[in-house]
Amino acid sequence: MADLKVKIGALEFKNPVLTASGTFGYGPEFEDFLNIDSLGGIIVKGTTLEARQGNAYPRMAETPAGMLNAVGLQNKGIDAFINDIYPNIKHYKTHIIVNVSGSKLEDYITVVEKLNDLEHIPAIELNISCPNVKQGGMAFGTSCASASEVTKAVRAAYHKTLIVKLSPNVTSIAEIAKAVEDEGADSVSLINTVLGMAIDAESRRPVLSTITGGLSGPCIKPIALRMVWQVSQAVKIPIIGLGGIMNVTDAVEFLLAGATAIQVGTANFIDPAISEKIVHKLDAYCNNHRIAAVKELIGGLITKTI
Amino acid sequence: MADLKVKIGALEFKNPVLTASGTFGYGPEFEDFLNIDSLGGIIVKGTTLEARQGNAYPRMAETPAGMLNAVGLQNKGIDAFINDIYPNIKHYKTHIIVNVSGSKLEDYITVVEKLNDLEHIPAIELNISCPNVKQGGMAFGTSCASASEVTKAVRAAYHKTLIVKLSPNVTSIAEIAKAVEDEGADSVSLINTVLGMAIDAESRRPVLSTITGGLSGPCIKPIALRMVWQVSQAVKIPIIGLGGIMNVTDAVEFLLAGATAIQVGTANFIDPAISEKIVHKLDAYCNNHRIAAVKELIGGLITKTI
Amino acid sequence: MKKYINDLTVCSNRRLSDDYFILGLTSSDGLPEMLPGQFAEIKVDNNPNVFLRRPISIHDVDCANNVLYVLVKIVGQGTQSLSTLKVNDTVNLVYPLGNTFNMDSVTNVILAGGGCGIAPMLYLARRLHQQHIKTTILLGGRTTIDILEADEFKKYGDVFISTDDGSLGEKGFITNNSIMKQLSSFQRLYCCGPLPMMKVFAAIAKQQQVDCEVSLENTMACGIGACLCCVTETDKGNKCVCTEGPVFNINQLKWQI
Amino acid sequence: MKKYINDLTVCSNRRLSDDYFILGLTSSDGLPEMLPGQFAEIKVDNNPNVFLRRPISIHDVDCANNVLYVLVKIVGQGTQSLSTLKVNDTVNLVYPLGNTFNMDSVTNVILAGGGCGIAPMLYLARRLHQQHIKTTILLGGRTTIDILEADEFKKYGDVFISTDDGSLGEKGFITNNSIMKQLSSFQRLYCCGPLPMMKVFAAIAKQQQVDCEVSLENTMACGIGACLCCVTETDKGNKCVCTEGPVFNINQLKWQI
Ligand SMILES: Cc1cc2nc3c(=O)[nH]c(=O)nc-3n(C[C@H](O)[C@H](O)[C@H](O)COP(=O)(O)OP(=O)(O)OC[C@H]3O[C@@H](n4cnc5c(N)ncnc54)[C@H](O)[C@@H]3O)c2cc1C
Ligand SMILES: Cc1cc2nc3c(=O)[nH]c(=O)nc-3n(C[C@H](O)[C@H](O)[C@H](O)COP(=O)(O)OP(=O)(O)OC[C@H]3O[C@@H](n4cnc5c(N)ncnc54)[C@H](O)[C@@H]3O)c2cc1C
Ligand SMILES: Cc1cc2nc3c(=O)[nH]c(=O)nc-3n(C[C@H](O)[C@H](O)[C@H](O)COP(=O)(O)O)c2cc1C
Ligand SMILES: Cc1cc2nc3c(=O)[nH]c(=O)nc-3n(C[C@H](O)[C@H](O)[C@H](O)COP(=O)(O)O)c2cc1C
Ligand code: FES
Ligand code: FES
Repeated sequence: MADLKVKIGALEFKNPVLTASGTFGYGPEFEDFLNIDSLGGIIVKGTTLEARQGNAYPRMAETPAGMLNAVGLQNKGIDAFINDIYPNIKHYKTHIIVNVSGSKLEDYITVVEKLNDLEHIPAIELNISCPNVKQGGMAFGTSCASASEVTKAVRAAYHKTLIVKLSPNVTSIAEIAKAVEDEGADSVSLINTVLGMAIDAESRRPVLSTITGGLSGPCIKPIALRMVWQVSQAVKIPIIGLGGIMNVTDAVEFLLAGATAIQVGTANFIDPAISEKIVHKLDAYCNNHRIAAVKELIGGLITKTI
Repeated sequence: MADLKVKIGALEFKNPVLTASGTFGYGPEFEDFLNIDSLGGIIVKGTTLEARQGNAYPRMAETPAGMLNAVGLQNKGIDAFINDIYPNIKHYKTHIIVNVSGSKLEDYITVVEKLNDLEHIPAIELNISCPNVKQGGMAFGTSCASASEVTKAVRAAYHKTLIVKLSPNVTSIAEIAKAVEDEGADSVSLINTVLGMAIDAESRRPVLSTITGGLSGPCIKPIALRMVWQVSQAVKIPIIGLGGIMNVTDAVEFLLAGATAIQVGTANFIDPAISEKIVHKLDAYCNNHRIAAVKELIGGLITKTI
Repeated sequence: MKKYINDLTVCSNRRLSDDYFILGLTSSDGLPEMLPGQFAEIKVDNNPNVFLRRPISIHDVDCANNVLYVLVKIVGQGTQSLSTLKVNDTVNLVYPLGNTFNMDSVTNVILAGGGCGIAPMLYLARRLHQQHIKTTILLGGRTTIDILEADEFKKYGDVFISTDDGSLGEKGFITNNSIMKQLSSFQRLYCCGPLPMMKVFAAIAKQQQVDCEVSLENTMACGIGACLCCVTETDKGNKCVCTEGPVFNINQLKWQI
Repeated sequence: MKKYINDLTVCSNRRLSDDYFILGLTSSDGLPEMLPGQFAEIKVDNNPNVFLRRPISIHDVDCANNVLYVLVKIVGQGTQSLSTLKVNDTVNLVYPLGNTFNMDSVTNVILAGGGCGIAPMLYLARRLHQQHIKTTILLGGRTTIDILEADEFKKYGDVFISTDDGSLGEKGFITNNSIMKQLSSFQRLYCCGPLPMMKVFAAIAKQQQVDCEVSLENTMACGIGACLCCVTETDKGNKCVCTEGPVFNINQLKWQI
């Protein structure tokens, strides 16, 4: 057994394998397929102040080695989360992290204030990068000024571990990461989905009701890896890497590029047991490569020529 | 036979199928596989003022539904193009367009001035979006100010059709397109490659000598389609769309999204005869859908709900 | 109901016509309990153009021989790839998924399926028959080869047939079949097929005050309630077709009928 | 030489060991002329993890029976998929690509191949033999199963063998085989295999002033000189291995030897 533990800010994870927001429900959806407690953590569906119905159907398009979604943050709102969902998942022996989304700064604040009190929620992931909502969402994450502003306000209001989730739809993700770090984020997670579009050439219509949507899956892995690498050169806070991770090899690549932990997203749809498998195979990878602690892999990319 | 003709500025193309710079050599490489004259046009390898050796090997990594390259504009320079290559390809009965690359503004100008005089080169594609060179390249294409500056200067120096090739590695490609249009570009082509990265988890090294490289192929198609759509809402000049086009269906999608012509890139590596096939199948698509002229497809996306 | 990810073995692949085939799938470990209307998310291997699983209904279950049948229409790359599976090939399923048809408090029902829409109906007919509920079946399609499994359905009740071209049964749309004149004599209409067809059935049922359940085929990414891509609008807001459906009573749906 | 894109038919798939197999490919339209050292870009179908073609050397050509052979080592997804091809399957090739070995102005040569590096050597040996050039063959590998096609090579000349573990032939590295003591008696050394091995051969050949040609296996995207991904540094700058190689004289290369 290799030592798989990693730390994000003050928070220790039993292993670096988390599940990505919006791809793992709240956990119970996957109980038949794996042992939730084996995971490093789960990040639940994007949660907003008020309940949201999300976008109209159709919300999904398959693409080469990936998919587009336009769910648009359908969720029951923070109060329903606290009252109806949280009681059923707080027994998990893994870190439950709430992905906090919103369209107004005040909404973010109200939501995170409510989360301060939840004993079994040790961290939030601040989603300033959702491409699928008309207002707010990604707009917060595409300029340094607005990313700073929302991070600063949330940092003041939230007392536990603050992870800020970044949008890849920017000229320089490293600059945004730096801005967010400067305002006190404990960690950045990246990447959210890449803005994309699908067209049905027969009907000559967009496939999604929203015309554009968020691209995820292995197709975006090279982009995500590059961004993790760029951000790791720019910030000192730990990075959580995601985007197209399908197996342990992909996970290791993100660690080498500079991620302290990783998230499994779209892969959960193809194999609902994959996240636990990655935990076990990460252990095997470490053993095969004589690595005593997974920490040694973090940022371990060898860039010197031989 | 449908009418496949399209116009970019004053220039008429016999059909909207061009080949993308850096993926089709200068044409002769493909003569065994197809009839070059059947194409709407060919865009030759990125050409710089001086000869360039490009980046060190390895320059290629396969990725899910795509590839990364880090060629870095290896080419013999504009004079060698004019003296050694041009004489051998100027007989093609299709439009030969030179992709002009550079790291300094003055270099661009010198190159395009030389191209003014070449009778059989009716247009240039100004590459302000190459991610694989240390200086210049993509940097020109990632801010409105620098994109404007280089377009303005080249527009003043070049007297024929000017196409500016845009980088997808930006927060708002529509803004850059608008800036370039305002400076007199006749057309924009998009997208160049998306900056990405590949890591070999076994050796723990980057696969490319340059660590990061340009992502192309079907994996980027949803991104490219979205950008063509966004730019088509923002500018009036014709758009040339590319990124992951593998077959006629993909080509039609780009036309529907707002492209007047398309380019076939990485697909040439998988099937060196594909660009001519797309020409023929585009005709078939039009006939099957009772479309008399391919022009009717341009921007023909139906976004109203039924 | 517990869900499983299992590798099943192909034990038969019967081609019904150019467009339709029935796969028999078995497992030496036995099969879990499955209900009519439920579906499986099937993994398509070896096709670079297919990334997501494909949702396919449970067509029938042969408990004695431990075989699960799926009836599939070839419409694109995924179903095309499944059609080439050979006996002894392995195929991975996440199943059983979704809810089931309501079989409670009825004694006399009618099942209507257009084309591939009959897929979930055979297992439903079998279970209704087992429960001694009088079952009538209405099959429809463009032409003869779209009328699938009529002989199988005859084991469980009277079968009525419509084809658009009149090549089998009555000529005309399934929704105009003569049996529909007696719709009010049935306590429930179960219906699956193309959306426009289901809406016509739903409209007629509503008008004649016959209880009506439809099975929806929204596009899905996960099939297990995790992605929220497959929603349909209901009286209680957006609901996932994969977990709260695929079967819905038309009273729940916001259809303009 | 004209290049083709052709669908060829698999007429044999012979497994040499866990790692190696030889495919026989044929076409009813006949095969084009091919030269030793040339290669084909083979399309791998049905594997979602393979996007690009795979470059594979012409291993041998049986003109009488119209069969082209390729010898492949399974190293990843692409070669794994090719290994599962069955007789009568179709496989698409872009070929013949690249240059050839220089067979001019020699009467006595030696061929050295490590592991799968012998792939292009059999056809070379056959052609040298046809031209009455005395041919000696040196094969090397880790252990017995890495020594491939020794019996075939014996048809064309004396065969020397080294294995790292001594299980076949001499024990030790191929570059230390006793025949290497006589290297200067040969006019040319042709060599293919892992890069470090080729560099050792090249260094010895250079030192002993024996002409030496090596066949490189740079990663390729197109195989036809269009992408400029496969370059190697030469005395005349970066050259494409796919069009100006894969065979290079070591004097052209910028190897530090
Ligand atoms: C609950 C449910 C049960 C179904 N039962 C059956 C059945 O028993 N037999 C049968 O033949 N078909 C059934 N379908 C439809 C079947 O899932 C699609 O025909 C199949 O996914 C198409 O895949 P493809 O790759 O062949 O075609 P594609 O080329 O991918 O698409 C062709 C059509 O199928 C639709 N489609 C594509 N992917 C999906 C997806 N992931 N989910 C839903 N629809 C999709 C597309 O919107 C398009 O209209 C069912 C669908 C659902 C949701
Ligand atoms: C001119 C030439 C001739 C060759 N002849 C033979 C031969 O006769 N028999 C044989 O077994 N092998 C030969 N090879 C090597 C063969 O191409 C690779 O082993 C094969 O591409 C690996 O594919 P994969 O999917 O199985 O492995 P992957 O998992 O893709 O990669 C495994 C290894 O192969 C290399 N590789 C991957 N893709 C390519 C590519 N497109 N081009 C070159 N290398 C690649 C990778 O860098 C990696 O080291 C030749 C290569 C070249 C360039
Ligand atoms: C269906 C779907 C819903 C998602 N919902 C959310 C969300 O609510 N909040 C969020 O921050 N990210 C959301 N994401 C983005 C993922 O968390 C992740 O950032 C992205 O999918 C890239 O990772 P992947 O390629 O591994 O899926 C969603 C992604 C998908 C596919
Ligand atoms: C190997 C390679 C070399 C390229 N060289 C150039 C170049 O010299 N100039 C340029 O503008 N674009 C270059 N490109 C980008 C392509 O022209 C095209 O914009 C990109 O590959 C996206 O299209 P695709 O997905 O169809 O390949 C190159 C792409 C590849 C794959
Ligand atoms: S398909 Fe994912 S929630 Fe229904
Ligand atoms: S592989 Fe493309 S130039 Fe050699």
